[in-house]
Amino acid sequence: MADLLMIEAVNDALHVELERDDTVMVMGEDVGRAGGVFRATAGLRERFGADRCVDTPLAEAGILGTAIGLCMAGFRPVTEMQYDAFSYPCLDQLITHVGRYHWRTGGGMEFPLVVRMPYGGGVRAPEMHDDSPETYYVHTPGVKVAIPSTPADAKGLLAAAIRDPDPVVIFEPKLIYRTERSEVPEGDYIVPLGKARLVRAGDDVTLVAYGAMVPLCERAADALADEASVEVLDLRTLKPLDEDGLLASVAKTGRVVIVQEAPRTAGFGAELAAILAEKAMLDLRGPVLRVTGYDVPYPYWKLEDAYMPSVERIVDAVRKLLAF
Amino acid sequence: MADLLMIEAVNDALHVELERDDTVMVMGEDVGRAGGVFRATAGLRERFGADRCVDTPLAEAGILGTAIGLCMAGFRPVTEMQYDAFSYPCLDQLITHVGRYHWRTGGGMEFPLVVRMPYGGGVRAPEMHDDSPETYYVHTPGVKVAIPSTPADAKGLLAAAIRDPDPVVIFEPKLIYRTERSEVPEGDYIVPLGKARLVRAGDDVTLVAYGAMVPLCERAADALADEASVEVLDLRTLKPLDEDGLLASVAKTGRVVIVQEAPRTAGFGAELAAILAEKAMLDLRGPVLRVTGYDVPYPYWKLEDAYMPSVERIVDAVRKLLAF
Amino acid sequence: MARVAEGGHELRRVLDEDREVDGLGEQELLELYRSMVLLRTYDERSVIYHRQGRIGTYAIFWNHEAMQAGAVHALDDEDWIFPSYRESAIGLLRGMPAATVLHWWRGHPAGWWNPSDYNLASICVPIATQVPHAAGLAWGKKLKGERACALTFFGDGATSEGAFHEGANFAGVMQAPLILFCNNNQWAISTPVSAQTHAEALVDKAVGYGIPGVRVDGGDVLAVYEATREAVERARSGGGPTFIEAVTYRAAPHATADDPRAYIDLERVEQEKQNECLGRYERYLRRLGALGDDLDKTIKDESAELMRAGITAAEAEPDADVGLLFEHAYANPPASFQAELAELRRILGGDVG
Amino acid sequence: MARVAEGGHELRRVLDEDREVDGLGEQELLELYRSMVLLRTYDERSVIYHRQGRIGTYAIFWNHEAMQAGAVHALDDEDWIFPSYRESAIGLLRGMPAATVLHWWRGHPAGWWNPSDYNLASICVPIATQVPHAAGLAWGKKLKGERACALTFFGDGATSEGAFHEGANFAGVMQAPLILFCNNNQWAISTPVSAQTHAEALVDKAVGYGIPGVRVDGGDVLAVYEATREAVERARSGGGPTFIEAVTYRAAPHATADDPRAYIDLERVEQEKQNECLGRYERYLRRLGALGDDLDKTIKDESAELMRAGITAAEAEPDADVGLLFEHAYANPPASFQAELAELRRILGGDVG
Ligand SMILES: Cc1ncc(C[n+]2csc(CCOP(=O)(O)OP(=O)(O)O)c2C)c(N)n1
Ligand SMILES: Cc1ncc(C[n+]2csc(CCOP(=O)(O)OP(=O)(O)O)c2C)c(N)n1
Ligand SMILES: [Mg+2]
Ligand SMILES: [Mg+2]
Repeated sequence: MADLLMIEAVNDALHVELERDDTVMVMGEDVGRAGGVFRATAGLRERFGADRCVDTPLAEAGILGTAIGLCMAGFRPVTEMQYDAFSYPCLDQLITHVGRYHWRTGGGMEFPLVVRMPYGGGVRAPEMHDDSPETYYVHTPGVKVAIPSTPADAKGLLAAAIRDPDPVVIFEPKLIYRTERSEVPEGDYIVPLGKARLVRAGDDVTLVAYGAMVPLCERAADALADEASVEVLDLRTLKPLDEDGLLASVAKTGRVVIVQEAPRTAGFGAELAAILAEKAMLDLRGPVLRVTGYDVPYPYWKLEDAYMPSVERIVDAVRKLLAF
Repeated sequence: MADLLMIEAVNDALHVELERDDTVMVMGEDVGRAGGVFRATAGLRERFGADRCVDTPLAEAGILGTAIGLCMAGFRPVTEMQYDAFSYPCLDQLITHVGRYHWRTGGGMEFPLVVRMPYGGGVRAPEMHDDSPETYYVHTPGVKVAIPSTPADAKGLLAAAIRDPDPVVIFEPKLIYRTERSEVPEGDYIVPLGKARLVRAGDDVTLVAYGAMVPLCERAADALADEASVEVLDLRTLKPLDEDGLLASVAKTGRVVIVQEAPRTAGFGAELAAILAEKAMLDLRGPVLRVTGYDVPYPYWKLEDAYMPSVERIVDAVRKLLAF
Repeated sequence: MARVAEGGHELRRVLDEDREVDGLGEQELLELYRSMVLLRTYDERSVIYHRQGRIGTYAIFWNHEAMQAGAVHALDDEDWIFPSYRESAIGLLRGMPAATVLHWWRGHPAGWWNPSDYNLASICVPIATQVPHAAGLAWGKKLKGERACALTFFGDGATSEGAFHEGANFAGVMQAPLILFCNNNQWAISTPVSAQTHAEALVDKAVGYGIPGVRVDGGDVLAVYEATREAVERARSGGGPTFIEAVTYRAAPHATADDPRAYIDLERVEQEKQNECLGRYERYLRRLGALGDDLDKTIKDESAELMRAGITAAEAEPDADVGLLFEHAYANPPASFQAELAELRRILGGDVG
Repeated sequence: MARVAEGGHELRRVLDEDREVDGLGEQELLELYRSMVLLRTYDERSVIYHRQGRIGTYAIFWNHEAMQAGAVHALDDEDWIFPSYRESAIGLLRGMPAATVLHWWRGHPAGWWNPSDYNLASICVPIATQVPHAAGLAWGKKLKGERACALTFFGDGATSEGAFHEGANFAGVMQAPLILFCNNNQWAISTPVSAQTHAEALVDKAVGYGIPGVRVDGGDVLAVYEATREAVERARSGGGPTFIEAVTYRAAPHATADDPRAYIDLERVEQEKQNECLGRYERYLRRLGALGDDLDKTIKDESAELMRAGITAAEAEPDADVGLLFEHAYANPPASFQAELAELRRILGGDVG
């Protein structure tokens, strides 16, 4: 076990996987010489060479598009999008090809590529450095989506993604890159895709979240300690979703608040609520509430605390439910 | 009143709006010389000239990006994406700029542009001509989204979109371009954004849909005539959503089936279900069911009837609800 | 002002100059002819099948056969091809059954293939998006130290897309062994090439990527072959990518759904038809004495037979099972698919009010 | 092989050749100097403000002032500017208060402005995406028969993006009055220009769009001015777009958050600092006799004062009201915003266990 920050755990996973399998390669803007703008890829170029940790031209569609071709040549490319909002140029390749190519070959060919990117707000950054774009990705057939909230999961989910035969998109919550520190298993370590994590057990209400919203939910649970027994569920993987884990928690508590940074309309929280509205009707003791970002552009940072889900908003939602 | 096909109604709206306001212009691939691959823009170039109905280079991001600049120069560009899946290259401009520029100017500048595109499946077309990408658009802050299901709405919503001060994306259900025919008011005609249409009233269950799923729901309602009194609600605008119309219908019937062609996960149907799970809990007499496309690539056409929501699947869902 | 690519805008030609191409014996010349006839037969039959309702909308490639056959013959089997929809039947030149291609146009999943079986990527419908794939594959081959190179076909319209630009630029930077083969048939559906670019010729785009460019007569199969072979040699010897602009004219509609009378000059089309690429090559071979009536008939009959067998096989294929909706979306699919498929089967099996 | 743009790759220069530029009198020369000093002062103060925690992460443009001032002085006020984040303070040259720019970097919505107030588009953070906007605006001005043209700034890295390509190509096709101004500072964060393109020079990209290109010394404000003025004249007279590659060197970190020691050659940086653009121009003006110590001090003091007043005004600005979260997302917002804002105000007003 090593005591690592989340960003160090990402870096560790990449070292282990590049060591383990020489078809794995890392590519993206500034991942090589600089070791990544967050230092997620630091040391890789020195250790594995410039061909396995490639500074690409500044072209996100080109990065993802060439990664498809590299898969065809037998590689497992781990691409980096430098920031959430700078991933949008790659959406065309993602939707038209990454999610469809395996299927288009009648299952004949695999596309074991990974897209990883720092995402989310709260970091006092200029415009376009704060988006939570998971909906665009999770709505796209043929790709899987994972979002860690702890250093250990950041390592284990990334390693699982790299070894998975399907394309996997990993969103890394940059807000907690350097605030979350915990024990991370050394060497070979996997967290299987598709299994939620019960962060803390409770009886009265379930907070469902992923990414940086998980520690926030824990803080909200603390704030509610005198009022309610709060369960916190970290989904870890949005697709495939651990529907059983979600339904089991709600069957127990009967009350649920879904927390998501992304804009509200058709965010992933809506999918969770829809699943509950279909499959947990008889368990629910109140409405399914969502605490989310608003349907507005992510604000300039002097206003971001008001935009982001907060302990106050979560507590308020829980109280509403308890009073229902 | 004129008796028009949906595609003719679109064409009519464009003629009227270009006539009415000489800052309105149409631009896209093959909209000029050919009059559009579906003939939506036929006759415009002859009537208004090549500068107001522009055959652009083959570049969707370029089309939407230059449209932003044209707005700054005082135009109201109506852009066409030739098909649903070919709109993906424009998503970057849409998300990073179209949805944010008005806000970024502190409300100082308006971007009254329109993106229109034929969308949806069932037309026996080769790959990539069948997508229902509305989630990508409706999740994006700062844009509005409308989807007509009748010729009159196709005209009225498009005209409203052109005159609206905000960017509006219109999805035109190509499956019914030439099957839906109805009376369309001549000349100046608007259907306001944000108002749902009660297609038929009923007491036992509400079918909620938009686009080509609306006539399908009507057929399902017919098939159920002996079993239930079915209400059919056509949303017409996804954003802004007529939440009151939706809630009123469900308050009456207590049962709801949402029908959407797009892949299930985080589709717009999820948003509707989430709204109901929050605001209609006490009205609901059963689970909220969704009949949707699956979370797989849109299939080759020999299989598309099995992929698309069908009368059978809707009827099955309604029966489940009635038996709940 | 040095505003053009090396070699200028002259079209490289072989047939009209009655030149011969080094290393092409009579055998190879006839193989090329066979390939062109095969493609032509596929194309003409497909238009008929479409009219008969036996296949769906179809993208016609009549008068593009010289580019397709000329380019592919310059490759070895290990080299990869990344086609657009315009080269849908290019697999025939790699031994793919005609039925497979016909299935693709019939909307039947039996039109799928595994690219590694033929070193042929899937048909790419969205314009230009295959260019970065080809660049990536070629770069990957170079990384692996393998000999293979890649060739991607795209149209004149495709050069306006960002995907073309990013792919070409990556190939240049990585010095990937790639041939960027531009089929300049002068139209993108109804949009003339003059509305796609202000450059005098598409080959000028090579300059901006720092790669060699060459312009050939796309109706001259030997010129195409020769130019591609040079590009392949450059690629294999570490010289990086080459941009080839093959100039021809779209003498048929864009696709079966298209009516070009609204936008095209029909006289020009007639002229181009007179000079179409298969006839030009046939006349050359006859002048050379390599082709006579008998051999010609044999070759054409073989192709016709292959198509007859192809459509028969295609139509004998059983309907696709609905299980295929879910089966290949993921190598390792979500558990939920099973229940969804079971429910769908139940509903399709039942009957309604 | 004609693989380069017209005029080759030579850098156009004025200062080192002690040339003069037609039509630039002492008055104009000093105006240019004032602009450069203002930009330099803004930049140097901003780095300090950042260290003091008074503004957020900041993209430094030290040694880019010659390009920015030279290009803007060649425009008229009616001409539009489309900046990247690297030209964040370019509004100062159009009379924008320093406080506005400082607000932008403070993450305060008072950093917003209405582009038509200054004929200056918003700061564009995503690389190259402003290029099509500029092409559209320029095309629109042409359609309206107005005299104005547009200029867009972007970096060397930006030329790899599809958005650059599509915007440049549109401008060529529409013959829009646009100046594509490439700030080639030879780095995109840590990526050298040699990893962005295999072309010998970025100006070669002009060839593929069929537009003129010119390469200038980006540290030479008069060369930049002169080249831009020629491009503006071409644009106004219907000659369409021009690509300008201004070559300089990023002698400072990419931004305050960046530590270039990991990737840059520090000796080269030192050399470039010795030859930085403001000092070069100052020496030229002194040689010319147009600038003496007193005037220089006055100009620098004025700029320093403007910055002092700017930061004071910025810091006196009240906090932004949360209503601004919702207020400008739409010109005509959804009804639901009101309830959401009311609820947010209620929660922010209350307090939590
Ligand atoms: C991204 C994208 N946009 C639009 C289309 C629709 N479309 C199909 S073919 C075509 C024209 C292509 O022209 P060109 O690249 O010259 O190839 P050609 O058809 O002439 O072979 C268009 C616009 C598409 N397939 N993909
Ligand atoms: C689409 C996009 N991708 C990535 C980034 C992150 N990023 C910010 S600046 C930069 C480098 C830009 O280099 P260049 O174009 O040369 O401009 P310079 O910073 O040198 O002025 C990158 C990659 C971005 N802002 N936008
Ligand atoms: Mg073409
Ligand atoms: Mg740079």
